[in-house]
Amino acid sequence: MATEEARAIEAILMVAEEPVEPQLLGQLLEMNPKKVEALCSELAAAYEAEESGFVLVRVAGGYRFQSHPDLAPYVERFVLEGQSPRLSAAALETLAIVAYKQPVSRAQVSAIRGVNADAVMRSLQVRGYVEEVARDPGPGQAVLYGTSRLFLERLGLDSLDDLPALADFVPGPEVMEALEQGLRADAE
Amino acid sequence: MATEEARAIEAILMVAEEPVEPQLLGQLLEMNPKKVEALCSELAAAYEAEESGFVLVRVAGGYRFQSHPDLAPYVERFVLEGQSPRLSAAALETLAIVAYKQPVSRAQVSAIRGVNADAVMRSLQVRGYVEEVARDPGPGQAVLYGTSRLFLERLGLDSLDDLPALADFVPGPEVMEALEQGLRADAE
Amino acid sequence: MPYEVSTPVFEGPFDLLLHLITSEQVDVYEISLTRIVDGYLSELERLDRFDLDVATEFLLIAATLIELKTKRLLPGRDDTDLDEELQLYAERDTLLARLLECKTFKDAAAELERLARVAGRSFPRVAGLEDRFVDVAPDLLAGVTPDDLAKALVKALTPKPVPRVDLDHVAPIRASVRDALDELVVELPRTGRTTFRALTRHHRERLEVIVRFLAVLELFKRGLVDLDQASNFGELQIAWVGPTGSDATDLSTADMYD
Repeated sequence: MATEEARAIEAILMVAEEPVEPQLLGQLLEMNPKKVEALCSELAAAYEAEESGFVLVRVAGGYRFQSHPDLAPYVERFVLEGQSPRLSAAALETLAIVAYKQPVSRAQVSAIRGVNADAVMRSLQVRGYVEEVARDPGPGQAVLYGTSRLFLERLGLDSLDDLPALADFVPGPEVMEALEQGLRADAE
Repeated sequence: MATEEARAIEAILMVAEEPVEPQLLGQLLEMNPKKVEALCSELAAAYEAEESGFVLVRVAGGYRFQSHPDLAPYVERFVLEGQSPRLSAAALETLAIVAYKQPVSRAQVSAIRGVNADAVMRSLQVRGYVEEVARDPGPGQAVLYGTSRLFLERLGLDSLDDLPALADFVPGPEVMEALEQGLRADAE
Repeated sequence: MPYEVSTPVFEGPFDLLLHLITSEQVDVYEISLTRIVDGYLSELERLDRFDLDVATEFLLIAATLIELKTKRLLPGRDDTDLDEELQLYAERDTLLARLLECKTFKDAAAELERLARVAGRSFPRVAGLEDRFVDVAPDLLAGVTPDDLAKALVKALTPKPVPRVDLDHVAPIRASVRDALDELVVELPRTGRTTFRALTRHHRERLEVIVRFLAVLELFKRGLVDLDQASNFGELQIAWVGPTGSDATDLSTADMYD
């Protein structure tokens, strides 16, 4: 019953972190975006008919899976009780880079961290700790990010000038070791 | 047809970033974790029967949505990056030793491989497959390593108990004989 | 990087030994220890791109194999020291046990690889929280201080450790074979004819004797010395046949041991 195309749309939307535009889906599946839209409508109707716990919605120009609004009370409980309430080490590092290097683009953050930071950046943005502050005047006009007022509030800072000076934080022995090893390996 | 509980599970898994343990789902839904497991199995079977483009799997101790393996070609095109590079033979062997012998020290791993395993261990640690789990109580207090939750996720295993039994890989009699013959010290 | 762990050659000494013994070209019942030792020695020659700690392990096993081979060449055992023989068997059994362990994990690794490949075809959903639930979420910055932030930045800016092989533990024997060669090309032309026993009389460590032995083999291979063993158990006679005036002796390719 399920067509290959419909299944592929389900698969892609399942792993996507942001709404996926029908144009992109069409490109990936080598089919007309109009056809993609029709298929997505069919899928959405099918989930509705099956009384699924999720919905397929069109939002911000693209499609995505979301939890069904009916089930918000459960999701809220999950958010409150289930999520680990601490910022991950990766998120904290990313936040630190934005705080000290702002305004900074996602690409710059990724370059510093050595791994793609898009997902972490997005979650920091959703949390309201990081926000768009400008556009790079250069070609490409990359979005530049900075920390928000909420960020200052949560950290009890009056302004960014109150961020601790980095000189005070001499790297610990394990960092020194890592640095040394990096140097030694380079030297050989 | 769909029960409130099954729908709630679908909704929660839709917003989760990591596998969600049945205990937590049980707590949120005020039901027995065993019942949660049964419901999740039913849901997984239903997606399978409908030939969905996604699957509900149990991995690293919890449940999560994933794209259907059949549709990897489409999803790979969409994800582009993100696929972690393949592990070298040396890394895989080292990982196997850690997986089966954990908690294990670097020195023990090196002894088994017959080569210094420090560099490989470090790279496995940087990739997040291996982590420090304890300290040897003996003198020297060597750091002991084990596999991480990410390791389970990447292998699609629910827990370490799901690792194939090591006994299955012990060489058969013909290999033993070959090895013995090869090292025979008797005069011919 | 000084040394690429995943070279196309053998990952380690057990790897090589396993390959030599179980390689399909070798009939199980016709396995010749000689061929295994030869395989070992030729692999040692290729070690120029390897690191010394790897080479050391190769040498140790090669030495054990050479011992085994020597034993096998003996006509009888009546006059053999029983302790020595028992020790040899113990060494052989240890080698066997380690080989079995190595093979076991090799096969287990192949299965893990298969599992990872299968699992890798399925991608997880990691979309996370929908915007409408964000206000409900607890404040993730609770308990995070500005100092934590500064520390996190220092950590983020620290270069990730570059994988490298740690050679520190082999430092004391780091240049032994090379050194032994250097010593021998000075010592041998002067003495002309000597015995292996005499060459190693000052060396107590087993490993030192082994590297000297390998150095002698290296010189033999280059035609710089002649070896002669008059009888079983006889002294290994070493005669320098290379050019005299040691400075002229070119050992540049012996850098393989560095």
